[in-house]
Amino acid sequence: MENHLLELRSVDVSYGDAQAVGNFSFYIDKGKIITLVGANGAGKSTILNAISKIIPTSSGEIFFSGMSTAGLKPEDIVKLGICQVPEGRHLFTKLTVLENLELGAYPVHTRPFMKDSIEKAFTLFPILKERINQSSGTLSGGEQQMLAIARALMARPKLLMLDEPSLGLAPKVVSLLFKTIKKLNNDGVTILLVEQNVHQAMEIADYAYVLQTGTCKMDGHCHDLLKNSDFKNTILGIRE
Amino acid sequence: MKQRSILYRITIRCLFILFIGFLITGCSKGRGKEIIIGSHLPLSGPGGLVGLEQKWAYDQAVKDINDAGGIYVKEYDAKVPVRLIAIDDESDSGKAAAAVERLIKKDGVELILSGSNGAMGVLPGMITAEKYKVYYHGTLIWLETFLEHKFKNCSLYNFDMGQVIPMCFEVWNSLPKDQRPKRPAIFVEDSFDGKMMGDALTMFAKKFKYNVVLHQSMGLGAKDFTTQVIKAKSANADGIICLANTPETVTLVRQLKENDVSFKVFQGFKGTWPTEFYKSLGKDADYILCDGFWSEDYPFKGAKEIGQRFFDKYEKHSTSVGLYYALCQILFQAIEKAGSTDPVKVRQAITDNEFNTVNGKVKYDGRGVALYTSGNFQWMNGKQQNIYPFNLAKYKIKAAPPWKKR
Amino acid sequence: MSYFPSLAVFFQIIINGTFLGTMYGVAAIGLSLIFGCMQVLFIAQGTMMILAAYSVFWLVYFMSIDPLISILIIIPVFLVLGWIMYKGMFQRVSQAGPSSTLLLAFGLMVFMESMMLFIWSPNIRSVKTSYSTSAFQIGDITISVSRLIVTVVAGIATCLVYLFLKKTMTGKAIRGVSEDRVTGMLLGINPNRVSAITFAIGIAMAGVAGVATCLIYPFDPYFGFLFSLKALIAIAFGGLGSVGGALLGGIILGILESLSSYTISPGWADAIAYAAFILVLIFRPQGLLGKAADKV
Amino acid sequence: MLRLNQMKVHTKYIAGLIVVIFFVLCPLFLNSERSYFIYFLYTTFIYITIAQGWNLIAGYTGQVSLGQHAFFGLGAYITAITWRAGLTGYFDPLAFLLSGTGALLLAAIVGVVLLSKLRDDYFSLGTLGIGEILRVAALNGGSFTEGAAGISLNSTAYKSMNHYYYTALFIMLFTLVVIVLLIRSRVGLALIAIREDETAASANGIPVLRYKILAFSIGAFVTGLCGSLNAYYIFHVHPPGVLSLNWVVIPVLMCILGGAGTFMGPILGAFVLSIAFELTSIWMPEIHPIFSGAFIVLVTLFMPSGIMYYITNHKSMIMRRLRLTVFKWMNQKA
Repeated sequence: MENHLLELRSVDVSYGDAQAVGNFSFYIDKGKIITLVGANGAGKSTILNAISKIIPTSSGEIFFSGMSTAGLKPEDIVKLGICQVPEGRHLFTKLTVLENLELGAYPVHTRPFMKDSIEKAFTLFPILKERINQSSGTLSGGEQQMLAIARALMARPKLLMLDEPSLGLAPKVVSLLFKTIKKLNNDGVTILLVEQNVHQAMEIADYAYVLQTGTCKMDGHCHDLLKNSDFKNTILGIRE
Repeated sequence: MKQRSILYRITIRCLFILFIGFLITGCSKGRGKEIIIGSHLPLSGPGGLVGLEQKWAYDQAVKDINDAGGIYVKEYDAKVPVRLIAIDDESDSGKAAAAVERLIKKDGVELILSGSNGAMGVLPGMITAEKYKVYYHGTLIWLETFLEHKFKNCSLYNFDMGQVIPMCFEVWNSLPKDQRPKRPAIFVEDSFDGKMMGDALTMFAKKFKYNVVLHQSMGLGAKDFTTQVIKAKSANADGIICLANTPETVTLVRQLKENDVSFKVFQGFKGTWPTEFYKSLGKDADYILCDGFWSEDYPFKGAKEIGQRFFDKYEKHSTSVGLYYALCQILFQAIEKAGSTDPVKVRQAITDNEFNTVNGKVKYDGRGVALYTSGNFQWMNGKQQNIYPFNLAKYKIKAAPPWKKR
Repeated sequence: MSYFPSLAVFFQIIINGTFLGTMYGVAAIGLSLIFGCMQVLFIAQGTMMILAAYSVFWLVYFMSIDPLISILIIIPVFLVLGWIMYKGMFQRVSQAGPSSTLLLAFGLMVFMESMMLFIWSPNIRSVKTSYSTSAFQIGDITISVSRLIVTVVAGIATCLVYLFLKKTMTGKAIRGVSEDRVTGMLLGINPNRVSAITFAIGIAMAGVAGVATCLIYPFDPYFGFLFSLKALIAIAFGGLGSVGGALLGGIILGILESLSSYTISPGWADAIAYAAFILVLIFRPQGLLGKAADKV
Repeated sequence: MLRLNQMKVHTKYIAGLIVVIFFVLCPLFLNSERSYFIYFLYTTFIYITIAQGWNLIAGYTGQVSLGQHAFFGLGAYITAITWRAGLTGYFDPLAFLLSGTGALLLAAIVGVVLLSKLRDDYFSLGTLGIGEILRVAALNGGSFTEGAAGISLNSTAYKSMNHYYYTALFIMLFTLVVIVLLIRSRVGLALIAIREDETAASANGIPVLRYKILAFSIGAFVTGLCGSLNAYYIFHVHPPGVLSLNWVVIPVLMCILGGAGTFMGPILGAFVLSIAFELTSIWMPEIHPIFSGAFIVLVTLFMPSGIMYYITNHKSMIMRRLRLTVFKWMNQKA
């Protein structure tokens, strides 16, 4: 078996009787940026939640570093080194910026590095340092997204899963964000990016999977896909 | 759809089985050679303390009569043992009515010994018994309420409102003139009893030329009475009559002491008689008066003994078990005199005869009412000293010194 | 001011209201914590208090220690009890929705009440201490020692819980999970564990409240239900889910009751409290303290 | 296929009809003055009615009210006050109507204020407050409500238990029919939509507030009728009796136990709980409240959504076991 960082083998996920994801397989190698693209309701977020064990899979297997994650709980997944930044940020709005960051380092093995990680987060996102004692509900959209990412990084993840990080942000902020993501990747964090902003996602990503109604429609290296006419029609054609 | 209707049929079948089970239990009425007497008592709920004492007294009376072989009933021409069925009415008026329904209809009881708790127990019990023409041998309900409903199948053996209320003031008047309170305050709880008592007290105070300076209600289960205490202080009240449950009265007395409000006489009703009242307050409870239905010091036959038996069992004295015991004695004697367990005949025997009890001689009038003289007691060193009725009491009331001089 | 004969009387009433309110408040803290974290209206809280009060009673009876010292025993025992109750019951049932947990809490209340009644009889119990009825004077104002002690204990307990929530990792996790359970899971927080801790603390606060009850009131198994009701009002005043708010809400309720029972009538005090409660729910659902309460 | 379906529906109706006829005939072969069974049914009918009233607002619409005792008490007080004033008589239809309408109006007023502003637990707490306010108001109502003493009614008017039994039966059937019609109509769909997702319902043009108030008021109306009947039964209307929390807690328990939001739930729950309470107080008179508490705890632990949901989820298993037991039993007999 090849040593992929994360591998999904024919995973099915259903909500009641409705199947959200069917027979989905993919893998991520260490140090890469992978992106999942597709229209609303294609099942992208569902896949992330299935990896995080927030929702159960009805069949199929998920491997992390060659080890099956079957039977693990969400908190175990975080301990393994997979962190998800959920869609719509989901900060603890009543807590301060600092407290949000601290909670990011909740898993016991990451606590000794908390001070370090906070310093790192502040160098990555200097704006957060200015807001350190503000309650996070009062931050702007961009700042909130930065905090959400910073919070996920506190757990020192090997794999960072970002769900629609650019949602509802100004274009300027978005490009800054993507630069930061690339930078994180250069520092050694593997990234799984779910985006509707296909163009920018493809720019930084190495490999992309295209989802449609819960199944993988096509996949390939980003520069190949961008040339692919089928891809242009189905995904970009609708968008542009 | 198909499965659902099967399910439906199963459910209905189950219900039917349960119904039939119920019909069987509901119809089976044990009719042996024994006299079944029913009672509904507040064994759980806020009235539990009273209910357990009452049940104990009933049980003793039944045990005593059965030890003597039972009651001689002419109809059977034999001595027949008595069986008491006492069920819980949870100190709730609705449950009390339901309990009496069950006694009458499930257990086939035709003679019912009184419940407790006035409007929360006895009244609904009497109304229900009246509906099915079953004899209800009642106590502990206001005479006015009893007469208002024109009961024909019930009787009442109770203390006399027209005596209890003046009793407070008569006791006050028995003090030397300079020690008597002059400005009484009346504190009554927000309940049926409290309302009746409050109105009557205000009326009689005038008769005895006492000027009531304060009339306050106490919420049921209330946790703080500082308002009432402050008002009593500013009204300069020097005597108090208080009707409330024990926890409330204890809280009130504690707050009176904390705020240094002293009364020459603290006449308590209902809340002050249990031994727990004294245990909660210790020395602070001294000089406080409590009402009592009865005293083991009364010179009637059996009074001393029943008091002693209660003490042996619970290590405390009671001012009420004698009443309940007497109630049973009356009923048993009436059954014997009637020579039957028929409710109408028993009721007739009740009104026709005179009875000897641990609470003295009892004679009912034509309305089915017999009134007895309620006692009054003063707490002193952990014992309730009987101070009233004057002719039976061996002890004389003492006015309470202010808190600081104790 | 014309309602009051003197300023001293006015202050006396305010102080007594505060003392009474602290009792409500200390009962409300646990309720508020539990409600905030898992949306469970734990109406058996008052009954838990009485269970604690009975425990103190027996501790005092058999070991003749001061009731205040018994807190040190009561708190750990009730922490464990709360943990077990959550793990054994509420974790299962909480998935079925709030009405089921309400029913469960009610069932527990009935069960415990009747159990206590069965074991310990309906006799009224009380604990007598040397300071049970002592008081001291500041000017014209009388201050009851036992009630002052209870107020101080309640204050300390609230502060400790507040600091716990504010300063420790677990406390922060509790606040986070109260707001967003799923995100908590994504950060590696086990929400069931956090809920169990919260529940345990809530029950331990009922233990503290029970000790306080013991110091002031005689009690029987049914004594607690009224506290549950009043605690509900208190947490509505303070904002559902807030700890400092619960204590302050309790104190506001106590003062409101004292004032209205003095100026209007003791009989109406309850109705006024309930009316204020409904008005607060309608016009300030975040609690009277609004923003301030948001922080914790 | 369609015919088969219809036939099954018919059997359901027929089964229901048989049960109703059984209830109607009960007093004919039982002496209602001496049969505990009749009294048991009478109280159960009342509980079913209140539970169904609560089910409408809480089970179907999702707004958990804890103030049903206010409507019950108001109904009882209206009956008592109008009777005492000579406006109505014993078992006067007018009194029932007035009591129901009074409760309905109170619900509408309370509904306009509370339902428009409060959701979820806040609404529950608010309704609880309404009930308590009404209790305190009755305690302090002066000569109008006679305060804590309560209103004593003329108990000599009592004639027969049959009156009570049939009235309760009628009120219950009336309630059941109203609820069936309501739930089968567009209104029912709207109510369920509100329970599932209020925002979506209102986005789809459902006048959310109006429907909530409608459900709340109908529930209150039938509860008021029960209160009125109880006043005639108990002959003494006083705050701790008719405004006791028992009148909300027990029906709510029955409804949740049976399965809130289902039609059969409250009926099943009422019978199961009443029978359980009765049997325990007969078999273990000393400790029956302990059992009641334990019973509630166990049911919520193992059937947290109610018996009806449990049955629908496990029906194949239940059926199999049932068949097996019956089979074994038959074999043994043979």
